[in-house]
Amino acid sequence: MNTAGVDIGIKTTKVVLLNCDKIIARSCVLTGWKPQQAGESALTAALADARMARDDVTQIVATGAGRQAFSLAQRNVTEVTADARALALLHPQVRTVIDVGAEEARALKCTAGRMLDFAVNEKCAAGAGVFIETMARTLEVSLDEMGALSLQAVGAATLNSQCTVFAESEVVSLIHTQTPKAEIVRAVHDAIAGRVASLARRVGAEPEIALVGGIAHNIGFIDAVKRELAVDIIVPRDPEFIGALGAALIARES
Amino acid sequence: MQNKIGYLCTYVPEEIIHAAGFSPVRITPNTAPPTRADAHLQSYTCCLARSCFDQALAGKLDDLAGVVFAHTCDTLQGLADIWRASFPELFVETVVGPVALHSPHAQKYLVAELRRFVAALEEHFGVCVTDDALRASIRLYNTRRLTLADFYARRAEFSAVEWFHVMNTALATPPQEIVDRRPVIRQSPTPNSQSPISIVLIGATIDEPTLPQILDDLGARIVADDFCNGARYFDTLVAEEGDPIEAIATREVTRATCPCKHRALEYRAERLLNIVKDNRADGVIFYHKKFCDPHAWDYPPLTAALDGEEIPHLLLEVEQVAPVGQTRVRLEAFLEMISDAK
Amino acid sequence: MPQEFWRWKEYNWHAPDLVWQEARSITAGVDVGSVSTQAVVMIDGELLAYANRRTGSSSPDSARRAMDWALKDTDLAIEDIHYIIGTGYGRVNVPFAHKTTTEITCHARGANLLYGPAVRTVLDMGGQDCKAIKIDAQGRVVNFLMNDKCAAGTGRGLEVIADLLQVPIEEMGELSLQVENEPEPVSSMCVVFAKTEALGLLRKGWKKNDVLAAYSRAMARRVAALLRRIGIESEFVITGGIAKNVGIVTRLEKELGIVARKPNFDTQIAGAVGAALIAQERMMKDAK
Amino acid sequence: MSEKRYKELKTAPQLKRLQEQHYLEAKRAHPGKPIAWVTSGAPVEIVRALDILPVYPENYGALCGVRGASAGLCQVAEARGYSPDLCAYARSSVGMMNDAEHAPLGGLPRPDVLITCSNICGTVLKWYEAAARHYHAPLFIVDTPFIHADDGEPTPHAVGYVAAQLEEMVAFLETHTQRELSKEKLVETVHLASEAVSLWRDVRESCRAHPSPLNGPDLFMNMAPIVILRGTEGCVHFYRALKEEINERVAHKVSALPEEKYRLLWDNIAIWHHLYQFYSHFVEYGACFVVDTYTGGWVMKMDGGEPIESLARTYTQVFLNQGLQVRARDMADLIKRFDVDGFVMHSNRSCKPYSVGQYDIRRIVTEQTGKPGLMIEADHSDPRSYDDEAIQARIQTFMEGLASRPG
Repeated sequence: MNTAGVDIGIKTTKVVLLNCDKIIARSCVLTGWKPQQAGESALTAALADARMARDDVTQIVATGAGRQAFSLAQRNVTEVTADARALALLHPQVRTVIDVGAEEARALKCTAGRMLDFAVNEKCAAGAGVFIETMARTLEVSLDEMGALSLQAVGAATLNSQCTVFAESEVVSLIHTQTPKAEIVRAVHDAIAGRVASLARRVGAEPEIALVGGIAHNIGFIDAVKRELAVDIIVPRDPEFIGALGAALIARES
Repeated sequence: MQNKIGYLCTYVPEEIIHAAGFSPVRITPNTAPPTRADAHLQSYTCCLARSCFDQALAGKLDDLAGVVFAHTCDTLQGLADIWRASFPELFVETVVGPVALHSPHAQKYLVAELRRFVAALEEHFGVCVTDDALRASIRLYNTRRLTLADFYARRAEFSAVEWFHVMNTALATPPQEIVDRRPVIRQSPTPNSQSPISIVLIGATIDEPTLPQILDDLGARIVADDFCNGARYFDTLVAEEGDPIEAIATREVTRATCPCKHRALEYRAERLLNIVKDNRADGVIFYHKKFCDPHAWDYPPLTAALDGEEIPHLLLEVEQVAPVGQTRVRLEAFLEMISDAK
Repeated sequence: MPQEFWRWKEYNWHAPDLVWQEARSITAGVDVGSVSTQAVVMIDGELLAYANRRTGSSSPDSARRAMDWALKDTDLAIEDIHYIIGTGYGRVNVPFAHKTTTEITCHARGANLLYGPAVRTVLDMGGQDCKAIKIDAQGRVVNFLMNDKCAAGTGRGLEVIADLLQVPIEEMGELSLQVENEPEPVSSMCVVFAKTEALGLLRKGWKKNDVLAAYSRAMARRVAALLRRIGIESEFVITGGIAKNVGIVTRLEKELGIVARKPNFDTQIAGAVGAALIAQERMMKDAK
Repeated sequence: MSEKRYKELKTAPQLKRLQEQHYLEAKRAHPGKPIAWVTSGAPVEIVRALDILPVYPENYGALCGVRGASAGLCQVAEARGYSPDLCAYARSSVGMMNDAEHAPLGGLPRPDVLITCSNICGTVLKWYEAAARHYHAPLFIVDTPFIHADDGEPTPHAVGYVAAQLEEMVAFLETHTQRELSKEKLVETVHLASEAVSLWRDVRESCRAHPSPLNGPDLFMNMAPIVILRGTEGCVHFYRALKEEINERVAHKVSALPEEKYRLLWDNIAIWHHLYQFYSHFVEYGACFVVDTYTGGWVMKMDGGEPIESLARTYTQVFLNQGLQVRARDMADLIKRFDVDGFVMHSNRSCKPYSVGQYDIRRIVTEQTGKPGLMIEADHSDPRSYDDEAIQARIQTFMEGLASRPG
């Protein structure tokens, strides 16, 4: 039986096609401001990749910020539930998952694919992927360079504003005071790492801890989270597809 | 045995803690963004609560035998219980002082509450707080207040940053040291304008030197302040004769009040106007912590009073560390405005 | 690099028939903001040339780039300029500036020149700061207020929405007015969650323009509160990029019940103009 | 649409009439009857016994929220320099003082005296100071020392302090309103108050039934009389009628919801500005709020004896004047007695004393009861702090979690 998970995020939309629990195709497109469209084109792309027609897929489950907007899905679940399910398959020993999306960071406590508790960032203390992206733009550094660059930092600048918008202006002043880029990038990572760490602590931060979401490709950020929580961090393969995978797995059960 | 007891608010009776054989030290926020405290405190609580508790959770305050709170604002009221829940073994007490300081019964109540606090100390640590010990402590802390007061009287000779450091170290170091060490006068930075603008600072506490540093850079002078860890701390002494507990209580109800407490409707406004006039200040800077309700509440009436006398004022809302960029723009513009008018 | 809808376009201008050789004063102002940088050159208090460029990751370079662009089509060299003042976020990093002044003082002076001495209230809204300034007939700052420590009171929200809806920031205002009926302002103004909320509205079937309208209206309310706090007096003018957003301006006027003087010049250079003017005064002072 | 889900009570018109009468009387302020602004936790029995008419700015704040007037009034206050981080009840109240014509009911009548009681928060002190300045009306502060003790018992000197202040308050009111307090009238008023309180207790307790006869919004709407009419005949009559109707619902297993699948506990003040929309998100999952900590605030311990002394005890012990451990214990107790599946905590930006500590209470309660808790960040009356998108996602996640729990 083939199932699809469609994760319509703020920034990107991801699709995972499953045959039982074997991934047969994946796709990722920019969401833009039309979630339905994004979901459809991502799904079509994945189907084309797997040389399948839509009817070959028996169940579709949507997740992500646009989950309710996607009419092709039989049902939708939240990212948190999807993450718990996916991690149970990939890394069953994981008890805490940190999911950093574009605009929202979450931490969840899970066991055997069941979500036991979760925490989401509050207003005023928010901060997630978009912040790091915007800062990359301000610093004129490509997103992929950020990780490596931050690891070269010798000193450490800090960003103190709770609100990421004002953290942006702190970065601007750091630029004006000629602080080395590497240090600024490290400060940016540390700021978000600190926020997600306190989310993880709200749900107990029980090891093992996994980091998912596109940001988990950023070695500098992973390093920052490790330093903050003083434990090792598991990063699953293709961390940005975890939500979609989880949704596809749930589709299989329904 | 650990002999330090920490406190956040200067309404905590240092003399009693000292007389019980401990050295009371003020816990001050640091500049590291909190990452542990945020698991206990919402993002809309002030940085004082979040940073101080974060240090405790990070094990940076393990040398404290206890933490004592004084009843002030809603956030610290909550923090006291959170602290106790996180450190069940630790001595965590709140001296629930009166809010209605003008009430004829406030002082009597506070005396009883202070005696309860003494008993709590004695019971938990198996110590005995004698009147003689209390009197000795009172004398010691009075001398420290006097020392700070005369440093303060000579504060024109000091740069803003030096003022900041003296005031802040004062509450973190044993009183004897302060008394011994007459602050060393270093060369203050030469003001970059002929007539340095004189400023009055007002707020809850000031815990990091960004603002004083910028004021020095811009050649402005702090001529007076109204901070919990500034002038409010030493403006009133404890009577050295009579019953020591009653004397301590009397000081608490008569000292310059914090906005968490009520003395008279216009008390703080009148006090601020007098500070400005007595020091011929050019302007007032409100140094407010984001999410500090009591001070935010007093801002409209205080600014109304200043507007009435055409005294310029500026509001700086800060978190742990004042953001250099934004703070500097606001301050520079404020000073440009004042000197244009001069 | 994907198109950055939230950024203003770059451009420059110069007065073709102004001769500077006999000028008593040639001064310049450079306004290095967090998003864009403007350079203005004036001769004897008259506009000679200006340029608007994006601020890069190095403010000295941004300042220089803007200055070069301003001088590009003139036969003037930076050495010919007698006095230069830096302003804006990066004011201390303008290598060739003789002095610095804050954008508040500069916008006040700029507004006074560009709109005339009757101006009493100036609004300038940047991505990081929103300023309400009261000025006198000489363009001196009498009082000013800036947004409290909540990003909802800054221009950042509009930039975020521009990016999400892929609308060039220059066109936002016009589009936000193209709605059948004015929607309620968005309730939550938190910039950080703006996208999530906007997506929610779109899902409810809102049109792009309605979302823009709802945001512009909420923004106008926030700004109105700041202006009310300082006590708005006519004449009221708006400087900076926000003045080019008719969607915000008209809604702000409606909210406040006061009409803003419309500019016949580029409002984004007001700060740099003020700086160039102050440079001229300083020059005269020093001459004495 | 969400309103349709709401099963109206037969007593609803009576409730409406009571409240209208209250505000009407206040507006008329017929000659000779002075008006006192009082906080929800003030010993109003004394005010009533003196035949002074109490009005409740907090209740009015809730009303502004329900009528969608808060945001506008808050902006009026913010334009006068009041920080947007301050309590939205207080901000809309300040807005009302300065712009009554845009306020519901044309604003509250101006007070002849103001009585604030610190037992619910520190905000009411500053709020009433602002009101006293605005109206040049005399202000009396009842200072009820906070109870940090784990047994929830006030210290004897605290009770003595409060009692002494209440004597003072009597004198204050007598001089400012040229009245004299009759002890008999006070005893009678206290009696009426405690009768209403015990009826309200019974109403709440009846929600232990499966299915529950009432949902959160019912409790929130029906708490109004116990707050603003405590100590009057009308209040007692209303709760007798309500109790009767609820008993009927219970007897016939009438559920507040179309179908009750989950039983939840609510912590903190209601989200007045989105009352039905917010709670209907839970109704979609068949989740009913069978009990809450908020409306329980007026199920006060009223022991008899010398009235002033007993009022001093009662008002010092109210739950918002109690420490974290006591609140956690009470919540765990409610969860057991009301057979609750999970609890929802409103992290209320407008109410720090109620909200600070919720993360720890949540942890403690879950440890003690095994029930999961959800945190919702919002505000009791400022809609600008309410983000329906984010909130729906939180609720869905929580309900998915409840659904996946074994048993």
